Amino acid sequence: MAAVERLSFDALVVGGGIAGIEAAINLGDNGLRVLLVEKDLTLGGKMIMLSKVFPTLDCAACITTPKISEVARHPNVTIFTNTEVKSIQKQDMHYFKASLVRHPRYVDESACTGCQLCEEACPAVVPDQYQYDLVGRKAAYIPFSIASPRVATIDMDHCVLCGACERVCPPQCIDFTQEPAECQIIMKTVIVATGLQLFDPARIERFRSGHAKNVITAMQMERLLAPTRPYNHVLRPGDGKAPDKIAYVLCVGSRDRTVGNPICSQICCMYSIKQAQLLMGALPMADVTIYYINIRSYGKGFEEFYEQAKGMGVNFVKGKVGQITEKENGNLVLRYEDIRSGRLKEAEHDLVVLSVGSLADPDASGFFTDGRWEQDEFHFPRQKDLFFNPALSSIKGVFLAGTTSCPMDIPDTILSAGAASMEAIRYIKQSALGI
Amino acid sequence: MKRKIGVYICHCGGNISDYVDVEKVRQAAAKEAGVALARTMEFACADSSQKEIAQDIQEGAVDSFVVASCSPKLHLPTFQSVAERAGLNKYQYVHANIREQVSWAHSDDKEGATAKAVQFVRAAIAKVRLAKAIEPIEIQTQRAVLVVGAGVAGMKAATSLAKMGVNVYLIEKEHFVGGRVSQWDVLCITEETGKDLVTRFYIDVVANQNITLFTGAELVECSGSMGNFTVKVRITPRYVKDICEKDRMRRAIEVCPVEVVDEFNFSITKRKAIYHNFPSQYPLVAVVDMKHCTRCGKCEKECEKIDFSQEEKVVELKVGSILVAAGFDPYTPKNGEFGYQVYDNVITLPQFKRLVAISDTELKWKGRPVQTIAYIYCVGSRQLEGENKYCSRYCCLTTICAAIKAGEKFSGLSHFHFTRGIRTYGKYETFFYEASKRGQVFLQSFEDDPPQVTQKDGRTLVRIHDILTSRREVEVDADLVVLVTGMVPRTDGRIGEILKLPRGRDRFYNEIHMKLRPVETVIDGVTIAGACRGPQNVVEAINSSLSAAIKSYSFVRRDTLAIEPIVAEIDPDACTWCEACAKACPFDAIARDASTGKEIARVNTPVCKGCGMCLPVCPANAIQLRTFSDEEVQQMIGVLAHEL
Amino acid sequence: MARPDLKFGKKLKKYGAVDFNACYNCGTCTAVCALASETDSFPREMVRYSVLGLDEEIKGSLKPWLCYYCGECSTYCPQEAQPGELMMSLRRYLISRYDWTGLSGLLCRSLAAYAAAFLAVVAGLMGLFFFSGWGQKEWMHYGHLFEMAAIGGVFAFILLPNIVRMWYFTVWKRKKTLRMKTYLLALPELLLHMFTQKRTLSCNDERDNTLWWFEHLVLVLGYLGLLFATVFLDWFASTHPVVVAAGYVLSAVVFVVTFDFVIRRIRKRSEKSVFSHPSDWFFVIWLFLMGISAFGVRLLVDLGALAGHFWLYLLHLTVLVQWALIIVPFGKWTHFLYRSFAMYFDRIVKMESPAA
Amino acid sequence: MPEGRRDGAKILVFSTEKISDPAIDMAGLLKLHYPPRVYTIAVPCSSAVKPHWILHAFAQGFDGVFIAADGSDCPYGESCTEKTGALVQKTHALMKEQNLDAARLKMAAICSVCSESFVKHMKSFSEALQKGK
Repeated sequence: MAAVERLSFDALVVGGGIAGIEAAINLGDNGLRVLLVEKDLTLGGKMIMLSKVFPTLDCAACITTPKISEVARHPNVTIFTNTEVKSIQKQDMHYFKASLVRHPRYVDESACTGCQLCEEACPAVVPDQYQYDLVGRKAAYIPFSIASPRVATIDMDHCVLCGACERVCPPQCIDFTQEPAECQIIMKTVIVATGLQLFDPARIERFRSGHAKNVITAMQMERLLAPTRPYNHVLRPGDGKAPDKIAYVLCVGSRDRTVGNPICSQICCMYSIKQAQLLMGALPMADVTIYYINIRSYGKGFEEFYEQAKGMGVNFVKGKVGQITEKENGNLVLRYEDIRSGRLKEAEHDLVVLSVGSLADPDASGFFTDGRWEQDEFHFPRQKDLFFNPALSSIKGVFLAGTTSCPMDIPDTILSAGAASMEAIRYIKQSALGI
Repeated sequence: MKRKIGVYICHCGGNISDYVDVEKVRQAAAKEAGVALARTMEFACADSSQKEIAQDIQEGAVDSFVVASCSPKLHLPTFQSVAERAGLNKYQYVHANIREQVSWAHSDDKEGATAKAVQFVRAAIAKVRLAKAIEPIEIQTQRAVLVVGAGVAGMKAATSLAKMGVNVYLIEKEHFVGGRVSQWDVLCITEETGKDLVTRFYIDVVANQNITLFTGAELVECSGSMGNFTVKVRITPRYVKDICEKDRMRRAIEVCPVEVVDEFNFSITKRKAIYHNFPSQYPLVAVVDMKHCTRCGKCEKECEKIDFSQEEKVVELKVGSILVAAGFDPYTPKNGEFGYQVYDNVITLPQFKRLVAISDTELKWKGRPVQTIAYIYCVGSRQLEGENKYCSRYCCLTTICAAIKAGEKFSGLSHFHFTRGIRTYGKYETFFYEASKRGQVFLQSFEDDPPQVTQKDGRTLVRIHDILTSRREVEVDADLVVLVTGMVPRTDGRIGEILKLPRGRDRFYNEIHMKLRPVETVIDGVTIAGACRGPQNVVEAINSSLSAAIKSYSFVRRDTLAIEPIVAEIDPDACTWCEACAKACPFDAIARDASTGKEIARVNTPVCKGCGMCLPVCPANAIQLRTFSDEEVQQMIGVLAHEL
Repeated sequence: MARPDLKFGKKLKKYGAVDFNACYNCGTCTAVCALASETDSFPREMVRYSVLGLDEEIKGSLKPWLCYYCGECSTYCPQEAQPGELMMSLRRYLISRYDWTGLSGLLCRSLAAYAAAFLAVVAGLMGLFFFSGWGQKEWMHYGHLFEMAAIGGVFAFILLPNIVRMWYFTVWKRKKTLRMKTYLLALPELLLHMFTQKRTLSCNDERDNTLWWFEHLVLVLGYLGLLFATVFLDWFASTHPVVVAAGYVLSAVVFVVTFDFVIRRIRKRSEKSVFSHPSDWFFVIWLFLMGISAFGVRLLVDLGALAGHFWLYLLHLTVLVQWALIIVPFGKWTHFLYRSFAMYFDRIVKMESPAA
Repeated sequence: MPEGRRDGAKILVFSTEKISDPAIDMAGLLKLHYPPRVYTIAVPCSSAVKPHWILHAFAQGFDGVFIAADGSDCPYGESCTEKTGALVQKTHALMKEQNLDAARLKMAAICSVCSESFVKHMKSFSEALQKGK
């Protein structure tokens, strides 16, 4: 490892998703010097991967990218992507100390122009995690077209060290000698915005995720519907056929005690309804059926959005799917009890979307090494004083933004990030006054 | 002086250059008058390209420029900041959208796309030729915020702002703080009661020197704009100067002969004309309700702190921002809606919550013991016929919690929930589980087949076609029917009218953008927080109040504010003051001005949003919108019309 | 019109039901049940009836008997509402509802009543032992006579009337039919299920269930064989080598298989063994004791050592009497009968329903 | 592929920065094709279009003018619909005075995601203008 770099900031924001970005902008706007750390190669988190967002149906990227460019050129905000937080400790009354590892991209970030020639030249193809494995990418790659920073990275786990990228790079910015660099940060306050983790549906064997190719997750469907989508059309992955009977299975991995996640993930009903509406637009002839337990369209404009979907002809079937079986032609048979009639039924669909729930991200719990980090029974960080100060964690000076503390939709995430930044600024002001 | 225009045409890595012959575009641009240089770039937004543009400006090769690339929604600010970094006014740069509206839209027609790109670039050049440097409008700001409503959201916002060193005027229409939360008792989620929570907030409010709290205070007038509002607040007196010795106030209340319904308990009890909601509602000083007081003078004899000489007054305050946390009203069912006001054991959820709170050992309604309770959900929400189409969000959870609490407090209760599908989202799902596990029964019907409430032989029967039991008709003989009433906007909407806050389809105050600007309104400087934005629970209200506070703070933290200078301008010579523009302006930004001797319209630039609604209505064509002047628009039209 | 009765659920808990109130009606249990079909959707319907306390619907339903408790529903229930155990409890409850004496219900609800009944048998036999003055020969003779009388009596006075009641609740009340043709055509169903339990094989989780089905089938056949051998062939007194050998094999089958069942319950190996009601324990333990003591008694006879160890015969007899008078008419033994008749009645009802 | 097509109707579109222009952008994003001789000028709000701008466009040789209005989504208030309607009416009257066919000016609300509707409008408007030529 290279020599340890030491830096100091007013605030550390962990997580460069929409919550972290919003918090960093708020802090920066109010004159705080902020370090925004993202473990991924790009800012934007889950939101930038989405197609459109409910209930307004505006494009997710179009909301995210202006925020990203705002934070990226903010004079008070420093951004470290591809950087991992190893530990955060309270140093004394007013300061925290964090240890970070900046992973190498094997590309000189400041020189890369994002021309993608390295990508063309690279011979190694691996599943593209940013397209949720629907298509492949190269080992030398730019995550996606609106990534920020839009620079190339060499994926060393898959690189064959052929040197092809090095030869074609016009600014000669590929550098295989880069090494992880450790970095020590001193700061006064921390905002944790590590976000949520999607439930892995392969854990529920009877839904055949990972076995049947035409069983996909809602996040994969987001990619199929997004403007920067892989096939430029909604096709089922099994055989590239345009689906015409699509099923949504709700509550996959949420409201389910058997997988240890008894709570409702809050967003799945709505994103499924949104996708159904988008599918009706993209595939006008397709039937879309949503299998649900309860539709939770509780937010501003949500109920109206649900009614709109019904009006567009989306089928809503009350009953949770119990079992999915794959037929030889790749179609899927869903077994469920139709609660309205009280009868067991089977239905055949040619594409099944699992509306997976969200879980607490295990990352956040690992940062704080002094033992004062508390969690609730669902492994979310404990909100110490929920009504009085919802952003406060169990450690004074550490605040929670967005889905770090519980599942929530984007408007609530933005509000929660606003709350965390307000509390963080106030905390710094007061500790400066010695209160 | 001759313009030195730089034109930069982006390949966008093939996104543009695959369909548009960028070289052809460059050549066409280079021929235009005033163009000093025209270049193509692989990625105009890349750091290296930005540096190149900045260098051209700094070296004096370029004094205004056009970037032809993707949609300005993505990168307008990027290139504006390039201009600023290089020391050029950002309005001397014009953007041409040749990706979304050219290369992508016409990827089937390369010739057509190239020709269109040429036209767009030429039009942009025509516009930038006329571009002038415009300085942002600076306005002086007051370092003070008016917070309307001293419920939990208002108090949280007030204390947060005050702790940042901002002067806060916190006004509350009622004589006691705490709003709805003080009435709730059981808050669910945590063990804390509404009363305890309000106490904590109140202590924070009174401990802070920067907060001035007015109770019995109502906003009556507002003028000015962001950074500099002048508001008038009418304050109704309490007619009680201070806290009397405890017992003496109790006696003063006892001797009052007037009894009126107690709104604090949602009319299930009575109070006196001199009253205090419960022994510890803040401020601790009692109030005389002058609307009902008969001036009999009995209370005065008991307590010397009572003072009928107090008078209503109006104070004027100057603030830089206004934060509205006006709260909500519970929906009032119509007469006969599920038997409301027809059968005497049909009550609303707020009434039930107060009933549970004030009952001690046994749950009784109108003297009769209550054992079986039927809760009917979605009353006033998700209406099929009425205008409330929205879900009120908080009711499922709050009803379940109230039922659990009632079950813990009183033994032997049976609970039947007549729902339309339970919506205990997030972690609140555990409360639904808890209630079910304890044997509370949940039934569900369709939207168009609501439960029926009838009476037979003195018994109240609630019937439902329960879809969880294959639509079988299920009947419950209930001692008490609780209508789970949703949230509606405050029936007293004067604040919204005074501040001109727009409302959404649900009639709650509307934000500018749900995701980008969720607590700001189109009235600059006015933010909204809590349930006046739409139904939400306490945690969500606090989150929004903190978000609103940080926004309000950003309006007042500096002495001056810079705002976008794209505003309407009036040609005083041409204007004849016909009032048409003032009428067309949705923001009241235009007023009559006779200071120069001639009656003309004057634009209050800090208020003007630059929408241009006043432009077409002027009969004298005396109004121009900056960057959209007749000359600019007509030049562009001319260029576009004459294809090369 | 149905009126919910929340007391029902509380009562059902005494029959072993747990947590079923937590059900949020998603239908997963029905969807994962291999035995459920479009015409027979369960267990959720039964869970819902139990939550609402719709006693009449439950009493008239044969669905609890259509379940063979593979436990998938409980494994996958997202609310952990134990629908499988509820179905088991409903079967116990139905047994008590069919029983005209009311003793089934009493024994099921009260462990003390069970113990008292067992102790009464012990006391009776001890009384006989001290006051009758019978020798080994009389004991064995009367013991054999008792077996025959008990089978006839229990069948005539308890089981037959109960099956008629079951028929009345589940067939007559719903269909009011006495068409002999239907009853005859449906009859093979009765015999098939009584002797093969073949529906178990349709349960999910194949490997484990096949083994369980096989053991269960062997046990049923072993038990019926042993019953035949002791009662009609008088195994203990017989000298025919085939009868003697068969007796050994059959009793061994009974105690070996039941021993495995006990171990299953102790280890809670599968979903169906997680919860054990007292009646389950009595059933398997007494069957085990019966098999092993019969084996022992015959061994002593063959070794000519019975006189010196006559206590073993008395133990065997005690177990036998308790079995015949308590477990067979009022205990879990009846599920063998009711389940088979349920399949029979179900077939009749379906044959009489035009839609089916 | 038509080479150097110069035959379609020439249309000027007044789009709005926050609502309809994003929809037109998205039409491109979704590769929904429409005639290339459609030129847009984005203004803050559709009710800011001056009638004489439209007349100027006709005078300069545009075949048609299309106002992609904000409709009820207008960020400056719902009065936008009514005001845009009024200015169109006024322009129609002025067009009549100049003997211009009223059908050459069209207006429709294009919400921020109404890309398909925009494209449909452009195709049919272009066709109609072509016929009217």
